[in-house]
Amino acid sequence: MTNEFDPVIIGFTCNWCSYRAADMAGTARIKYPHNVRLMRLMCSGRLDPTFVLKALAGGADGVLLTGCHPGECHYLEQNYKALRRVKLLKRTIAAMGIEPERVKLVWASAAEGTFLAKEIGVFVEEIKALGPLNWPQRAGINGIPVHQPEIEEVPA
Amino acid sequence: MKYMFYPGCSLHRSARPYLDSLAAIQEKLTMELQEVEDWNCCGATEYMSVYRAPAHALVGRNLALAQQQSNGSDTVMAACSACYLNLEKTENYMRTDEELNNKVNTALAEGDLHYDAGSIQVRHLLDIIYNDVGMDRIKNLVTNPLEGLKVAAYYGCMIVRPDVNQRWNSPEYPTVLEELMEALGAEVIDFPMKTHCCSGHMTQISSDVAYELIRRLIYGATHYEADILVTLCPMCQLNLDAYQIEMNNHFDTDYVMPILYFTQLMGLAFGIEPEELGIGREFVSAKQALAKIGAPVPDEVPEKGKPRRKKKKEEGLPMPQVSTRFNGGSK
Amino acid sequence: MNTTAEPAAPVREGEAATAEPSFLRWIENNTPGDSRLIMCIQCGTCGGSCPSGPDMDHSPRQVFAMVRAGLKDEALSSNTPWYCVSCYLCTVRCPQEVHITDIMYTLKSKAIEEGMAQVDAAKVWSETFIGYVEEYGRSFELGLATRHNIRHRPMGMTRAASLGVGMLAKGRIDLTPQVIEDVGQLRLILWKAKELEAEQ
Amino acid sequence: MSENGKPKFAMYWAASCGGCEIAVLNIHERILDVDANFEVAFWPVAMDAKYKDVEAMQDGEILLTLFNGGIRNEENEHIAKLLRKKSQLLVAFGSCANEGCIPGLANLSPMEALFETAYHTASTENPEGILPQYEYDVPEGTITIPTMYPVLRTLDQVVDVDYYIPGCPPESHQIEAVIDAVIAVLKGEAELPPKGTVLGVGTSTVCDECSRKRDVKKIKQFVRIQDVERIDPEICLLEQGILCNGPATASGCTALCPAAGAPCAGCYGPANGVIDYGARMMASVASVIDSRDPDEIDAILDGLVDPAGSFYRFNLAHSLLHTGQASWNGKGS
Amino acid sequence: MTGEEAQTNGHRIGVYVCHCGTNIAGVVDVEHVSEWAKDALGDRGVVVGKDYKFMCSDLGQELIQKDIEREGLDRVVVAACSPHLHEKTFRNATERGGLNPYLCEMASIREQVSWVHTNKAIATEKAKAMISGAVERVKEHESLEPFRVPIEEATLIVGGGIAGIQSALEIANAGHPVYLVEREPSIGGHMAQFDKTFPTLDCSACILTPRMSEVGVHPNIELLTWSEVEKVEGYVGNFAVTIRKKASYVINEDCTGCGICWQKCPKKVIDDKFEVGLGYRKAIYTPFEQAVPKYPVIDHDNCTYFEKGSCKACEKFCPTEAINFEDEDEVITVNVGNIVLATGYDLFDARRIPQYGYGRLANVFTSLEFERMTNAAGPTDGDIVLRDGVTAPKSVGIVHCVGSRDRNFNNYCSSICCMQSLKFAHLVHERTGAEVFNFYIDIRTPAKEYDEFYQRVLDEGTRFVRGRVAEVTDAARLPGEEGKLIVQVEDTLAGQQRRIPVDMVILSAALEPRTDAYETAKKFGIACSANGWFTEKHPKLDPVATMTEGVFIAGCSTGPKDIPATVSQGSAAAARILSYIEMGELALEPVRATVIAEQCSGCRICNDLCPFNAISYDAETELSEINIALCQGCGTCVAACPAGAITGTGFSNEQVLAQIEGLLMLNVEPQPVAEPA
Repeated sequence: MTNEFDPVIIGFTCNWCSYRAADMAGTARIKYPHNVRLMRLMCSGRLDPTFVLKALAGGADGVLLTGCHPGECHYLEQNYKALRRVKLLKRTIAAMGIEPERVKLVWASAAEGTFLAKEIGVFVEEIKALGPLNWPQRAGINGIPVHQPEIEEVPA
Repeated sequence: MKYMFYPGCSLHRSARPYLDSLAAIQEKLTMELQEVEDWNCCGATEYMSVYRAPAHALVGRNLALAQQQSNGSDTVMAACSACYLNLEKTENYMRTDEELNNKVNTALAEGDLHYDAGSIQVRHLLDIIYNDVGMDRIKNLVTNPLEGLKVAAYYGCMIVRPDVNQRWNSPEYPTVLEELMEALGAEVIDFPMKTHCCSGHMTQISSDVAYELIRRLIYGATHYEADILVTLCPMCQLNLDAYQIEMNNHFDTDYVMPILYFTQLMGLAFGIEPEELGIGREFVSAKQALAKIGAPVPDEVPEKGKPRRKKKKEEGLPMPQVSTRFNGGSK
Repeated sequence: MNTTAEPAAPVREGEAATAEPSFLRWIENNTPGDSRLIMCIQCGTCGGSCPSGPDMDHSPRQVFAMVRAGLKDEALSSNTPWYCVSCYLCTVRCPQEVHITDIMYTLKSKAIEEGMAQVDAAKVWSETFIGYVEEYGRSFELGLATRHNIRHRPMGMTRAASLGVGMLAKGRIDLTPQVIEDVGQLRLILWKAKELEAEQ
Repeated sequence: MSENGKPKFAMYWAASCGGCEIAVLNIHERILDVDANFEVAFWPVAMDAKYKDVEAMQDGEILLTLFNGGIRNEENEHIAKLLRKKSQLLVAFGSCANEGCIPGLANLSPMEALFETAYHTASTENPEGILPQYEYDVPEGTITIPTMYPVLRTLDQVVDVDYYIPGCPPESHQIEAVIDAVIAVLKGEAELPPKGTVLGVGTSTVCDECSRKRDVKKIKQFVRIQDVERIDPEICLLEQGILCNGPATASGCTALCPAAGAPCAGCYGPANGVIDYGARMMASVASVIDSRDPDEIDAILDGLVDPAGSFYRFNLAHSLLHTGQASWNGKGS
Repeated sequence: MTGEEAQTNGHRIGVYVCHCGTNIAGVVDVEHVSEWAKDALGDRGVVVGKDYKFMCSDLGQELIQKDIEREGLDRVVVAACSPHLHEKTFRNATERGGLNPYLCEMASIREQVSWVHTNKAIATEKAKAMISGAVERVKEHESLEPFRVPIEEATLIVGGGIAGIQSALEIANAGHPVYLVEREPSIGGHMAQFDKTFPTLDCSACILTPRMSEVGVHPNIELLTWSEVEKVEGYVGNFAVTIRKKASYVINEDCTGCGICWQKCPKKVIDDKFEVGLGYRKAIYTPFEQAVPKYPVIDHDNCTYFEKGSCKACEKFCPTEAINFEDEDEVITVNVGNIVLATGYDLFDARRIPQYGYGRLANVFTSLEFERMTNAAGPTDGDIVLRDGVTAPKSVGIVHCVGSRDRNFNNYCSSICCMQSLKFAHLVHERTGAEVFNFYIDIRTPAKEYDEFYQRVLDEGTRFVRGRVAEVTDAARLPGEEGKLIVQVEDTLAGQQRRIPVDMVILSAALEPRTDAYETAKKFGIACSANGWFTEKHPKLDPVATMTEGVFIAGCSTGPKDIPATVSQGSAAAARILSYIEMGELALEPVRATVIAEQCSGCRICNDLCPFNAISYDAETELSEINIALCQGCGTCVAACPAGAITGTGFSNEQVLAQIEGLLMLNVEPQPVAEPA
């Protein structure tokens, strides 16, 4: 274990643009930091704030949300809904004391592998500057486990 | 309507007629102007040629003073093109370039000043007259319409270009000044060189270049049969007026094209006395041209040699359907 | 865009990292906003539009090609930026939205810094102008014209003098300079700005 | 079973306001059915009882415990564990035990800030600035009070819970229905629902019971109810720009608040199967904002002045994040 | 349940790690990863962990098949390349093994791991995390069946240009009914306006009109000209399309197309459509001689009778009493299985570049004006003349890239202008002998016989000036320039600013999306790119399909293209549709959303969220419903439902949340936490 903070970031991609951008970055052998673990949704419109909160609460230091550029959504306009949700979500987590910069929305078309790789690099640096979030460890404060309730045997 | 006013160096000197005529019509237009106190030079096109950040700090001081003195208006009005553009550009770059904003404000802090980018709006006199005063009110003020006077409306460059805040309807073929001149009763010619260069500071650097640029404009206005070329920039007026004789000497030509400020023509149309408007301070006398609208004709009238334009045939293919007003160059 | 995250930028395999910031990069960084210089497609709209184009050593397009080719000395010693009249026709017409006029200013200041400014008249005019601004806070036309004309005579001394007399007669020139009240404040600001610029 | 053959019943009050207790009493004469079918073994609000009496009981001796309130201190936790041990059926009763409720909102702030507000603000007369101490020496010896925890937890974050009855407080008709169901089970007329079932709620959300007229939603601005000149009595409040949590809140309350012109605050908690209540509200409300322009969207969202408080008013302690960051950074928020 | 069963839920999962030769194995320690999967993930249900050189090979696929049979696997995870490459392959392998294909999940450890990272240890750890996520996710997968819809035989084609004509003929010739809708009075589109086509210089009308007539008489084609689509309902296989047939005031059944009406009509109107303002037509007209159909229409806004209440010259002279001034719009609905949108392009309005002088300088023409001028049937009978109608130009400047490749207007290349400008140069040479200057930035001639044509035009003596024209002006600087149009340009190859006086300037204006392209796209439930062109399902591999099943696009509506490419797309769209008609029914991906009725509160949050109109509200039951045939599976409504009452197959909450959990289970070392105060 090194002392340098090595963040864990969950990235959401849409099936049509940003996942393909990630494919393209791979095909072009463009190197980017390893910290982002990407997963696929059909559309950024599928993005439920629950997913972001789940990732943050589960140990991610940041969440990268990606989708087709405005006007280029394969489902016509659903990425605008993602945009609105992310804006509201960021306000809410900010009110809860979490740096809203830990959640970032990036538009990347299927052709923008290089751009996506660059944005991943930028985001990793931004998260490194913010430092670890470590929600599960912190939530275990004062020996009170919050997420794994200590369940006592119940008589039958 | 209240505005802060940044006159700039020229209006107090070589462009006195501009300032005088503005002062003469200001009240009729219900414009209340509050001069920015202790303003300094905008740097023209010179400061920026030698220094980068300091050029913006120079302008930044004016913006900071304006913000400080702001009293009921966040608009700074400039009448000189270079002043207008420099103020607008610095404002814009401070708003969009964080690094520059920091530099300028760090420098301003040395003089206990600060400018919050975005807090001042920079606008040109013509913009304010056209949009805030409005053509309707202007038309109502006209008592001596400029009927029969053929006017070439000339903008020069820096008002409509680069137009960082998209205030004008076209960077190439604006029509605002034409509309204003028509409202005054003048006949406006279609002057394709309306936004071409007056030669700027080239008069001081290369007279060959300068005379050629001046010649193009004077030749153009003459060719299109204008009686008078109307301008809204001190530099344009100076170059086209004061250097017109030198240009004629240089090329052995005999153009006579009087150059007046639009505010001077507004004053005449509003019935204000020519002297009050600084008319007579121009090098190329406007007297003969103004005689067309009833001003006294001077004793000596230089001959005006101008080629006549061929008339278009009546028959032929229909022209593309074009509204008389172009709707801007870009989306 | 600020390039804050340089180290994290992706590197293509086999691509050598640039050793030091190139001249192109310098020009870009020292032009306010996004100059878009790298986007030039060499179409010539600038050179075609330029009112003083015929008098330039190179069209702006060629100067950009030099900058991109790293031909710093050639670019800085060209008379092109000095013949720029700041009419911005090139800027608004450029199909790639390159901030051409702004880049011309950057080139001029760099040429002065490096002692390579070729058009002495232009350089001296700018410097004389600046001198008055820094002395009085405002420009001083009479002084400017006189001082400049002693060294450079774009129109010849006699003609310039007669023009000056004409200006006086028309009441369009002052014999004494106007001085702003707090010229000290202005100088503090300008010196600081120069200091900041020198740091870079 | 007690001596009289009636099964034992308990009710306890942890970090909560006491409204739930009143709600139980609010069922009027039906409370007699409880008495008729149960022996009340432990109910500190209603009768005298000692913890040691409970500790002395056999494990599982109590048939049914209604536990209201969240777990905020050592004592709450101790009794929760104790009652768990002694009860066959432990029910999280009311919003606090279910999801933290208003006491759970304190999870947004560190303890220092809570004490500061409670003891040092205008609403408290405390000229000497006295703060409670966990241990205090008096001539008779050292007295202690229970240690306060940095965050509030819900009952099921501390012990295993059999059933849930949400609401702040649970509606009387729902309590009656649950009591009827339990009595039916006692009489052998019905079977217990599967463990983990949420009782006393509908299958859908508040809109299902709401009498207001609903249309396609397009929100151009949010307004706070106090700033609205006239609320249309017929139309959906959300369509009038008033943030109403009804769409995301479990039904069962008969939509009393919207009927009275007040937006649903969300006290019945999330609908069945929902993992994070606030996320549901955020996702749905943001989806129907009528703008594609980032700046305009921001301007519209500016109308939602307290997003965390609005979306997590009742559910914060049971949400995915559970707390605000400040509560464990120890800094004021 | 034991603790272990609680984790595995009794699952038996096989994890297969692909080497992809050295593509993955060179960076990820694949043996270690497969061992790890079996050992470390055993308590999470993994019973098989294997690595293989090429999982996508037959042998690799057989490995999965056999393990499903032998080891009783109920879920499969393949850690290999991107699912966009081989998801189908491994789903099929899973199916052949006897499992539902949707019980297979892929982890992309090539595109997202081995190809983008270099550190072996880090890449191996990340591969594990990706597999961990996939394992957790696959447990939540459900068996799914593709969704099947029957296909209505008839096809709707919107736009009667060459693309629409081509599509219509292909489908109709195969024996299937076609409705062809065109908003002008005749089909033919832009191609009917052209004179010659590059590079072969075929006469445009000569090759187009036979196709037009074929459409006109085809028994399987119902031609609906002077008509527009108003509304589209339904989904692939079963669209109901509402079409407005505009009143033409002519009874087509009685009209013989004799032309007496327009000869007698007293009202002359500038024809700004077909003749692009360069010629005239009457108030009752067909756009051109060979119009299909032959029936004229009355231009209501310009007809003297409609303006003043009297005239009726056409009626008086019509030999067959085919004029009906009482005619009204008719609205019809047709049922079709598929739709082709071939709505073409608009020409860039050259007035938006004032420095080129179009609209102000008489002898500046647009490319389309020039096409009409050179057309023998055009307003000048094919004579190339100045605006005065008589003078032949002695010199002509042709300006490329007008409104194209310009960020102030359109940042794309209009692709046809170079060839078109070369064609113009040739025609000017051929017909007037004038000197021709072509002003270009780049000459783009990348197609069969195109560059050869460039060579030919060079050889003819056309003067090529490389430089984007700065301005076209009549502002003479010197007496010699007077009366001319001066093209000011930097000749970038000579490095000189030049002012070239010419008599005529032709602006090769950009091709732009139709001004109503966005509304059209919305009507048909498809997307437009940022520039406004219709968006393909895949720009390379599915260029004529859209994201909406059953709606196809062809020709310039998807972007500028030349005639060969347009015709190819018309045929391609037809071929796609014919295969659908042939299949009779269509299997659609089962990624769909459904409303759980008992949880729906009828709050109507979701009602306006679906761009495909799949969500409706039943006022009776007060519930929202999803038409799964219309649903495209984006999941926006699933995410938006405040009650959690909408579920989405393939990307359910459970699947996504499980994957997040799985990805985070292998969180690299926990970070030190500041002790709380």
